[in-house]
Amino acid sequence: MAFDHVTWIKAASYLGSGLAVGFGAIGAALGEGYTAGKANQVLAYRPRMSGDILKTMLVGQAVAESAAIFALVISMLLVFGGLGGPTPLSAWAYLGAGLAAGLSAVGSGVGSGFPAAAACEGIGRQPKASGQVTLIMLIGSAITQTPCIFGLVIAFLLMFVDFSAKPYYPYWAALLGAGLSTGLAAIGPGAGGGLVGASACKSVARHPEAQRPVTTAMLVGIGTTQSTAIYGFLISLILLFKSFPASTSYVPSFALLGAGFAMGFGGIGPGIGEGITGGYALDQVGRIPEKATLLTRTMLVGQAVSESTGIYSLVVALLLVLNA
Amino acid sequence: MEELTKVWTWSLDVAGFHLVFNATTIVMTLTIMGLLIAFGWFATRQTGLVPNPFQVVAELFVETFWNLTKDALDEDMAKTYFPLICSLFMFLLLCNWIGIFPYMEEPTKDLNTTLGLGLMGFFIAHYAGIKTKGFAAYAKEYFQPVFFMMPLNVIGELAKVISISFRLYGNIMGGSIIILVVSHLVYGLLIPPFLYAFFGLFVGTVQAFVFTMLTLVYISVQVK
Amino acid sequence: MKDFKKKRDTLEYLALVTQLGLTMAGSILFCFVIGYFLDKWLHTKGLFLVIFIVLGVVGGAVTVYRQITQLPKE
Amino acid sequence: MEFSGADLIRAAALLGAGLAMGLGAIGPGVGEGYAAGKACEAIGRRPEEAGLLTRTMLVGQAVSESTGIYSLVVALLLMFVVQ
Amino acid sequence: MKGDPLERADLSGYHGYQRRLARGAFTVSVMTGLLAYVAGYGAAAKGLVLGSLFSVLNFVLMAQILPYQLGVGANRTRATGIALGSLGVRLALMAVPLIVAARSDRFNFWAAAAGLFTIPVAIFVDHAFLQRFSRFRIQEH
Repeated sequence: MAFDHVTWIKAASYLGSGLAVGFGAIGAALGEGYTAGKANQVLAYRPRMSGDILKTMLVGQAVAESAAIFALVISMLLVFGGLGGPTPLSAWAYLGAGLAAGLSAVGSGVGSGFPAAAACEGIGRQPKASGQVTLIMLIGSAITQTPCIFGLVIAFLLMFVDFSAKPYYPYWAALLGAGLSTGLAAIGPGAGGGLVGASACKSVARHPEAQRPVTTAMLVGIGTTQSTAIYGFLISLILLFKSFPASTSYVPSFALLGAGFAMGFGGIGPGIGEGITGGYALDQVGRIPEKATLLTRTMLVGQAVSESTGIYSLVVALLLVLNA
Repeated sequence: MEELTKVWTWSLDVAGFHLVFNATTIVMTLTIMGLLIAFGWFATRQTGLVPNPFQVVAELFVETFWNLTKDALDEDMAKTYFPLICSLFMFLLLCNWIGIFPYMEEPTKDLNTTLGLGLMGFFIAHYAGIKTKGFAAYAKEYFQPVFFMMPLNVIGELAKVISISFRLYGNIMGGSIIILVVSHLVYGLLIPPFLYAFFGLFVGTVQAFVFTMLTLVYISVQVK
Repeated sequence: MKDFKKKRDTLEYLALVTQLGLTMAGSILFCFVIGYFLDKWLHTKGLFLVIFIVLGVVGGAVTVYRQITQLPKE
Repeated sequence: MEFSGADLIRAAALLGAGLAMGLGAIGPGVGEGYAAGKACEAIGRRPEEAGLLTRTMLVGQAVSESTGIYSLVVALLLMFVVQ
Repeated sequence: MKGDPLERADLSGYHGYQRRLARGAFTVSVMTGLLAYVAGYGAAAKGLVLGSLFSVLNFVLMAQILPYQLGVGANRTRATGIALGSLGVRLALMAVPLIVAARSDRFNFWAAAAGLFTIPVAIFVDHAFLQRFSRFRIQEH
């Protein structure tokens, strides 16, 4: 059975669109479900606070949902944007775009749920600090969206840069690998950034006067957490724009695909791990703000060591790309 | 991305070896050296109580890095190594900044430059160690805490060179890649200037400082 | 000036800490290259590669440990 | 596109290298992060023991790093030794 | 479930906040759209207003669903299921302006897509800047 390339491109863009919006919705829904669960717990012992808790939840979820909306925009563009291409290479580009947008929305969606839940809990505990807690929550979940924006940028590049003059082998793997690398590598940092933001909200609720050290430590913590997402983004850019010679075998194609998988999966673990570290460190910053410097330094050392596996993945991915 | 890999080279065959010279890097490095020498000449030409602008800038650099070196090393040791540290920073700063100007390329975008600077720091640090402690004490340190740690210690010292040079190279190269991609994206001239400014100035300054700082720290570790 | 000193301390700390992972990777890569060329030279299939990678890993770990213990205390 | 058996083996080895490193990095990353987090918590409780706790944290992380290093070794072997 | 806590709850502040935010965000986006229209970017203006209209609609729907979701939140699996369902419905709703804008020349697609982010941006601006000044602060209790 043989189809012409138009069929393949259509099929791939529909598949990519479904993956994008599906993954995006799942991530945001998991985050919202977690928030609802936490809010319900708080409501059980603070029924009077329901108005404030609902307000916090609403604000948190409306911001968290932007990850899903990014995925929706990509998905609609894939179906209705009138995209096409002269060669079957475009099919892989559109599939990669859908994967990048969808997978990266999972991490940010789940991650934004954590600060929202922690903020509900914190406001239930310390109603007077609601202004500070909401502000920290908003900053935390806004920065948590950064990996998702990386995915969006890669998806746009895959959709709108013209690759049609390139050889089919090994470019199909480069395009798919670019999508996978950014998409998968964004999951860990998204969720990890959420964990840091959640602990920051808890800390501010406990000690509203420690808002400044907590905000600084949170920004540092989320910043280092997102370094693996930046590695994934970098590998994607190299895969997209480095010129590969046309090949007559499968070897370079699978090397490029392997590079995408290596950096993509390799970014998940360090991202989550660094987020856990940052979370515990911020809990303690809120408890004893006068030791904030010591705690931030210990956090940085721990994060740097757990980042090393991410750097191994980056090295392996680079070697695979250069070998191709 | 093709623009990044395309470099202007001179190749030469000497005694059976095929030598390739990276012409862009050589020319840009020489330009920067010329600029720095000119700067030094202007700054010290007419020193006085009412300084000329060049002298103000030079005094700022000297004062900052004198304090820095004094903190890390002893006072008399600092006198020996301060000129190196200060000029290394000024050289790197100019290297990282020069990409802002059109038709100019950062020499630090070439791994050869950064690896050369890293090796320079390595040799100077070990020379300083041998000179202050004597060769026997220096060599003995490699067999601390137990004798079979020797290969590991050697690897550790060499790894420092690689990591320090790859770090500078990676940061400057990463900045260039992102600027190129964005230029591809917008097909225009609106955003790239800001990006040039950001990557060239901010990241360049931080990385130059970090490289200098690390070289200083490596020297101070060897000396102590 | 006080403020600059404080900022500089933070920057120095950050520089040293972000160097850790790179040191580990650099040491492994360095040993990997040595092992790779030894393998090519002696026509062994991956023996020296494995030995040198393990050496690089342990050496990197030792260096990282040293660097962390040498980090400036507050 | 024709392909030989050797080609297929090499291609599978390269893809396998990528997957080995990628999947192998998940566990150590999370584990080391957890260890560091617990260390931060303990330092918050007893800041005067920071040095001892940092050293213990590093030993624990070095042990959990070993699986990541195994993946790295396997990935490099797959890339450069399998022909 | 013994005694729905929401029945005893005071939700007037919540509804007030929601109404104030939705109205403010929509007014600002319509103003921006008018300015853009006068400046000659007709398609972009229409797209922006269309996008922000659906963003506000989505926000109102979400706000109406939330109290219900809070009630079932004790069971996390059910809460997640309901969140997924409501998110699916709302995403389908938000797809409408994008499809319309992609199919028709009278609406700019990118402006419509930007309009969908009206509410998150409004929330952020509201909390980061406006809450600092007492004139705009929400009346607490």
